[in-house]
Amino acid sequence: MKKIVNEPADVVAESLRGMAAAHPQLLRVRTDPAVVVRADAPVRDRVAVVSGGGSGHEPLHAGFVGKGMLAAAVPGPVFTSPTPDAVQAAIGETEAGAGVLLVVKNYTGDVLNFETAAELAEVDVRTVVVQDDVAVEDSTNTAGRRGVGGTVLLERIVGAAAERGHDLDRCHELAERVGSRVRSMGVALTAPTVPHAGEPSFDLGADEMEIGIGIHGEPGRRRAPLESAEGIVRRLLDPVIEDLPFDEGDEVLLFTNSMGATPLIELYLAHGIAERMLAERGIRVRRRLVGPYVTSLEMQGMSLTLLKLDDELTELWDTPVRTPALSW
Amino acid sequence: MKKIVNEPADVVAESLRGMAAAHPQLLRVRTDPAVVVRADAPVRDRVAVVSGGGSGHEPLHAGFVGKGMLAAAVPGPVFTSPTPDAVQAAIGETEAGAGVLLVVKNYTGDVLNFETAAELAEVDVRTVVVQDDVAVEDSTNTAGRRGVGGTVLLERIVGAAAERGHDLDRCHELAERVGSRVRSMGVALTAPTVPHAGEPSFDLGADEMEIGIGIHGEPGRRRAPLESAEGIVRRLLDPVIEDLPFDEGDEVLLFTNSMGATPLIELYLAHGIAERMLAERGIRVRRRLVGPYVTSLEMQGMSLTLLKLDDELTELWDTPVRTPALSW
Amino acid sequence: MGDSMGGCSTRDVIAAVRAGSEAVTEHRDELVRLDREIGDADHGENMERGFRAAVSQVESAPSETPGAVLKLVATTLISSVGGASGPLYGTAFLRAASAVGDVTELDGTAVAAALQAGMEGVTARGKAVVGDKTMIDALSPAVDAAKSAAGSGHGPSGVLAAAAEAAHTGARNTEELVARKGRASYLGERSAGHVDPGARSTALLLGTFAETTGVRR
Amino acid sequence: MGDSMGGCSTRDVIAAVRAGSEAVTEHRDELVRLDREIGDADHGENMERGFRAAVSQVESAPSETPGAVLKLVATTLISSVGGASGPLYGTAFLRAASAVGDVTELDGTAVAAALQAGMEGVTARGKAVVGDKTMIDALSPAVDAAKSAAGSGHGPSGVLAAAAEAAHTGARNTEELVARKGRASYLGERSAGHVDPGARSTALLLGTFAETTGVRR
Ligand SMILES: Nc1ncnc2c1ncn2[C@@H]1O[C@H](COP(=O)(O)OP(=O)(O)O)[C@@H](O)[C@H]1O
Ligand SMILES: Nc1ncnc2c1ncn2[C@@H]1O[C@H](COP(=O)(O)OP(=O)(O)O)[C@@H](O)[C@H]1O
Ligand SMILES: [Mg+2]
Ligand SMILES: [Mg+2]
Ligand SMILES: [Mg+2]
Ligand SMILES: [Mg+2]
Repeated sequence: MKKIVNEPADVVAESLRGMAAAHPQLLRVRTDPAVVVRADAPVRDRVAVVSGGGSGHEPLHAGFVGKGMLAAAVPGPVFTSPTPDAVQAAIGETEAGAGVLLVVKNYTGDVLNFETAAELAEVDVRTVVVQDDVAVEDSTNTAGRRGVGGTVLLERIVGAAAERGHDLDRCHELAERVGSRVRSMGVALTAPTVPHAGEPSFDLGADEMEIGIGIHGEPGRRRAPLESAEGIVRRLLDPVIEDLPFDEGDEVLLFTNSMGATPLIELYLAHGIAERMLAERGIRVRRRLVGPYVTSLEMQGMSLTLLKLDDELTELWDTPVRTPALSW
Repeated sequence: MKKIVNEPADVVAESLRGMAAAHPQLLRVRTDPAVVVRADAPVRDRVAVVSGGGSGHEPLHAGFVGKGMLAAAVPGPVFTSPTPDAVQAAIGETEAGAGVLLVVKNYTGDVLNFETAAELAEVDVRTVVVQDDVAVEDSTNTAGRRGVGGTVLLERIVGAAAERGHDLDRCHELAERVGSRVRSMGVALTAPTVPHAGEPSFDLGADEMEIGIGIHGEPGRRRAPLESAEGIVRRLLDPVIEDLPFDEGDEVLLFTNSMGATPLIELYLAHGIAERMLAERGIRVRRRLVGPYVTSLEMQGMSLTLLKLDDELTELWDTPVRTPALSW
Repeated sequence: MGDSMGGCSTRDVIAAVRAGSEAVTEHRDELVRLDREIGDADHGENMERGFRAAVSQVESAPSETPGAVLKLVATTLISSVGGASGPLYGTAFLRAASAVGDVTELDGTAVAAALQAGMEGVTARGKAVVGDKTMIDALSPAVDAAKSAAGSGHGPSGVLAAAAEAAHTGARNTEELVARKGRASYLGERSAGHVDPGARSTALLLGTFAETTGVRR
Repeated sequence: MGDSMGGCSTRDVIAAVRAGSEAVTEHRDELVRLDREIGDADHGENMERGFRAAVSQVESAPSETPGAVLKLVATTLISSVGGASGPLYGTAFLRAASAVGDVTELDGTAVAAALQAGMEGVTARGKAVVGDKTMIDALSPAVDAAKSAAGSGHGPSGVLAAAAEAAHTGARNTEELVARKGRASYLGERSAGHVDPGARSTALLLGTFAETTGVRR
């Protein structure tokens, strides 16, 4: 296992210590349970948007803590949902009279743990469950669609709404709206290695790729021979477009995401192809995000996310944000 | 070779196309020769800070084009310096009456090609050669120290000075000052694969690391058994500190850089260790930068860079910047 | 496996928890490997972390009744495991604790009732049914076996032995199933051919509880 | 290799450039591999790109003299190769072009003078001396051999043949050297044991030029 770590069991705690040292102006880190909180939290009369989940997806979620995005993030162990008391601690640190919106990615563990925290909370708490992964085709015979890339877009837009002073109802409505208009799909070229497991989460041949992967090193729905960038982008984009569906004339935000080890040079290349394919279908890309934002440790691969914009979503997207990973 | 690419020969051009599509507000891309230019260039009466070099180090340099940093970047083929006419084109697109400062990393190819462009330019051109890599111990019997992580810090600070309206003399003096106060060292856990070569640039055992690597897949000065994060950070930090040297009481900027595939979770962990070790020596970290900013394709590994700050450098660092990769 | 009509004391329950912790530590890598095949490679890590924490809680805070021990285990699992298994096992122990009330000794019927309550807790939270390839596929036959053993007059160790045996069979039978709950469900048909990690850990724990109870008598 | 006293025409020079391009394309992977060992794995790619461009320039714009061809090759290499080898080979061809002036045929002495001027150009830009493990280690003995062949009355093909042979030996001898210039110098002692890619490409080009010139006579 090739990693820059000390004890595998200490990875998350040590990483958070480094994060606290790196961004003293933006955030503070509480330990035991681990919670990353906006430096100026609680922010009076503002809805606190709180998210979290297993670690290993950095910068998601802690890298999005700050002005215009998350009030707090709750990092669990690597690929393992945090516990309810950690979520409760995040609620306690950020609730400031306007309630809390929990952003939960749809995994059994995350849903159960956040649900428990919400039940136990004595303040006004709403939950939105992100489930944008079109790779999960059959929601009845599965745990339902996973929350993946769409999570970042939702956190940004709802965080902007909270910053602006919108109330919990409005923030929750916006969150549901983003959730209903966002779709993603991902591919892996290599598998990630969980520090405590010490070996790659799946075995992939030198000329193979895994299509429809999640972000936890779960194998995808099927394996296929490695293709050119054109082929890969098409395999991701087509099912995303057809699912909502996105139609000619729609205005969208295109998010081209690296799963970790796929470098920017490849990611921009893929992004360019996706822009061209969308243009060919008459779908208008109005905003974009390109980078490693929802990762799976050192996995090579990428995902594409499309969000159907409307004026309000676009306008909120553009408002100032100041976090370690997103800033404008 | 596991990459999201089409034809290896087209990687840079296709990647730039995607970059142009991704950041229409910040930059525009000229092709043949390839040059990435600030959207609002030329900026009247401002020194144009121009850099460039082989591709494969993204976001360096094109990701740093924008307000408060580079006027233009000249991306060569992967790991190959751009040609003089490309540099001349960048000069032509950005020179606006106040001259041009070329930021060149110290590699024979870069130096020769930028030198030729500077000779041929009919405007006022100065050059600063970045050579911050302490892994190259012997500068007489080598091509001299390489330019690595320090380049980003220099580009940011000189870009800030240019944005503020400082003249070419002053910008050049600042560049030399940063160059004289910045030191770096890097380690690789895996080798990168150059698209046109198709196989890893060096072979590294499962339990080995390569110490003192550059950013082009050149092997390092020596190979050693893989160590814990503590050990790795110490092996990078000690030679950096001792080289300048950085002393007790010094105020520094600490830049913890991923070589590409080392994920943020590990990078923050290493950053935290470096902060602690610096504190133990009484060296005061006043600013930090943590992320994949000077990469070597999909290489796993990291580098540490220290810049000895003074009030002016700190103040310039803090001024607004708006580029694809750095923004505040 | 021998049987005994002796009740199960607070001390016995504590011993079982300790043995359970040792068992999941010992089988950590196996559970990680199973979860690596069809999940995210953390089930062994999660179980080890949770049961270590439970043992340390149980050993530091003296509990007066079996129910109190079970409750402490429940809250510790909930606050230290995370993932899907944390709330599910946590709820199972919590419901089991409620089911046994504050008696100081559990007889066979009480143990069977505790198992049944635990399973109902898992079902309430996780909504899985038999055949979904989850811990329910170990727990459900275990509950049936426990009830019938208790019905025919067995004491705690007999009830647990019957439950464990049924759980082992149930876990082994998950191999051929296609998952419909939890992470493995994303794999669709590809989830078949692998034993479910949660079912395996359920069988492992029940087996250990049975052994400890049997041995101590 | 046969010799001939026939001069080297513009057409001969163009043919040599074309053959040089074919040779670096054919040996592209070998040059990449050599550069992978002690450099950054691009020398074959760089040379292939540069000489392809040179051929296409030379074929599209009719040049009147050998010097004009060499100059066009020079500027094309400079504007299409990049890296260290682009400006170095570019300067070599530029200086060679100046050295031959506007004569329409090159004799043996002119060829030797062109090589010498080319080498001086590389030295002026790159500051490498013999023994630094660079293309100079092929070029320098090649120039010496060329001068002495020209001195003993050989024509272009004889001069080039002598130069090529010396360059091959020089290139092979770089294997044992520790690099002191270029990327390989960062490796220190570890650079020994590998042939320098630039020295290899120099020998390859000279060998090809000699063959083409020899064959065409
Ligand atoms: N809805 C559910 N109902 C019952 N058991 C479940 C459910 N979802 C998952 N499980 C069990 O949890 C186990 C996985 O636990 P673990 O790996 O610790 O958590 P996670 O899946 O969050 O990584 C599965 O093997 C399965 O037995
Ligand atoms: N200073 C120098 N003088 C002469 N030749 C040099 C010098 N530096 C490098 N070279 C030659 O250039 C070759 C490498 O060329 P190439 O790989 O194309 O460029 P780069 O090193 O920029 O990747 C080396 O093998 C060496 O022969
Ligand atoms: Mg998990
Ligand atoms: Mg190169
Ligand atoms: Mg798991
Ligand atoms: Mg090279």
